[in-house]
Amino acid sequence: MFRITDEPIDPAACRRALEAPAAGGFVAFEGWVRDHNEGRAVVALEYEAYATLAEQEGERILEEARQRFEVERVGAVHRTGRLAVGDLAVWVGASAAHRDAAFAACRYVIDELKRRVPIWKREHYADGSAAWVGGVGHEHPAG
Amino acid sequence: MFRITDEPIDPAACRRALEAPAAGGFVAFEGWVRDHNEGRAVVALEYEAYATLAEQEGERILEEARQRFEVERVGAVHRTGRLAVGDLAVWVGASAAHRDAAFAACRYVIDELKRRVPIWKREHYADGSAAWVGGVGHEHPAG
Amino acid sequence: MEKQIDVHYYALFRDLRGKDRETLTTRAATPRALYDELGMGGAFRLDTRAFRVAVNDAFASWDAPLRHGDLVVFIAPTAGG
Amino acid sequence: MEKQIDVHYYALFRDLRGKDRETLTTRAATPRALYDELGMGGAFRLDTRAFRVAVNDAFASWDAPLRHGDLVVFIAPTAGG
Repeated sequence: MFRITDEPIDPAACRRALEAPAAGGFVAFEGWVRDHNEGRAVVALEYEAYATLAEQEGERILEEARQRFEVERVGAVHRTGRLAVGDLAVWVGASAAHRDAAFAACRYVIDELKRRVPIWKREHYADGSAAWVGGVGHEHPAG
Repeated sequence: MFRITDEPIDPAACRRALEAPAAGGFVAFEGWVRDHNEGRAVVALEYEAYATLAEQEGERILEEARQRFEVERVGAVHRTGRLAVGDLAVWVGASAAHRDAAFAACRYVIDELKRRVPIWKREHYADGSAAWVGGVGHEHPAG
Repeated sequence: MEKQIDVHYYALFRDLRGKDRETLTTRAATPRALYDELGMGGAFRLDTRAFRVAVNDAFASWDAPLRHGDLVVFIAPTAGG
Repeated sequence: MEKQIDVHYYALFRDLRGKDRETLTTRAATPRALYDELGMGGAFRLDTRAFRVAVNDAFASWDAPLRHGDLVVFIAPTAGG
């Protein structure tokens, strides 16, 4: 299941939802707020989602992973709101009979999620400024 | 840190040990006891380790991962003793600034661990028989 | 033909526009025309390789026909995870 | 020269040998010679591509010299994880 939430993500609960007796391998990816980006000190991140479309597109990605790889279960949760350094922003997991499929599915979901799901983040820097992350930035218009 | 234990593995505790402010990505692999192998119904697994050498070789693998990939932290724990279907047999985790390194390091450690670390498993089947898993089996000598 | 279109803004576009949402009375036939009409082209000239658009909560073509009552959302490059 | 060698058995080898460990008095100069002497070659002829050996808790060559008091462990193909 793909979920957008403004509450803290519980990785243990996410993991339990992917248990299956036929699964011998499980791979999880977690995105954590790190203290730097492109050489700048980051103190917080703010995530915003276009929730309706994000959940639809996220479900589509999970379904693609189920079709492409021999998995038992896949799931993902993305947090929104303001997060501090060390906080869990996104959780992706896949269980499968064999580890190849679990690794491949987990990687596929996080890569596609980052590319396609309408979620944005604004970085807050140690110097008090902030900027949306992506192809264009408020502070440095691409125009 | 690489650890062999005959107690249940706590994935939440393992994960906490890899937290680092500079880490933006975290990947974990878990090996679960699955209910089948090569077409046979499996009811339990029994893991046995040559603990002294296993811990040395495991530490060597973690150190190789730290050298090869841009990771913050890597760790692994392997369980020994008799495990039931669904139990956690091995946990491997890697945190890194970027997800590429976290995925690569986690994959490297589990692959090398399976190949090199002196741990063996015996499968117990639904029909009451059992066999060591590997290149040769007690029930079907390679001789 | 004149029609009413709801537009919701997220992230960068909300900052640029200074609001979450608005209902526009427009003759724009497509999302592309609506985007140009909003005059965001100065700082953020439409880059259809990087930007996407959704109509009624589904990804849509920049050249899809807009109908009275449609909901449009402009989607800047995403950065989840 | 006759010497005493400790041998510890794990997994498959413990089952084959019917014990965890033993101290052997032997003239075997190398782990390879010791393995042959134990007579496990019938069911499990030494396959040096698949089997490994440890001497004093470190991986060793099948042709390393054995010394009095050494600890030897034969390592069947592993299957952790």
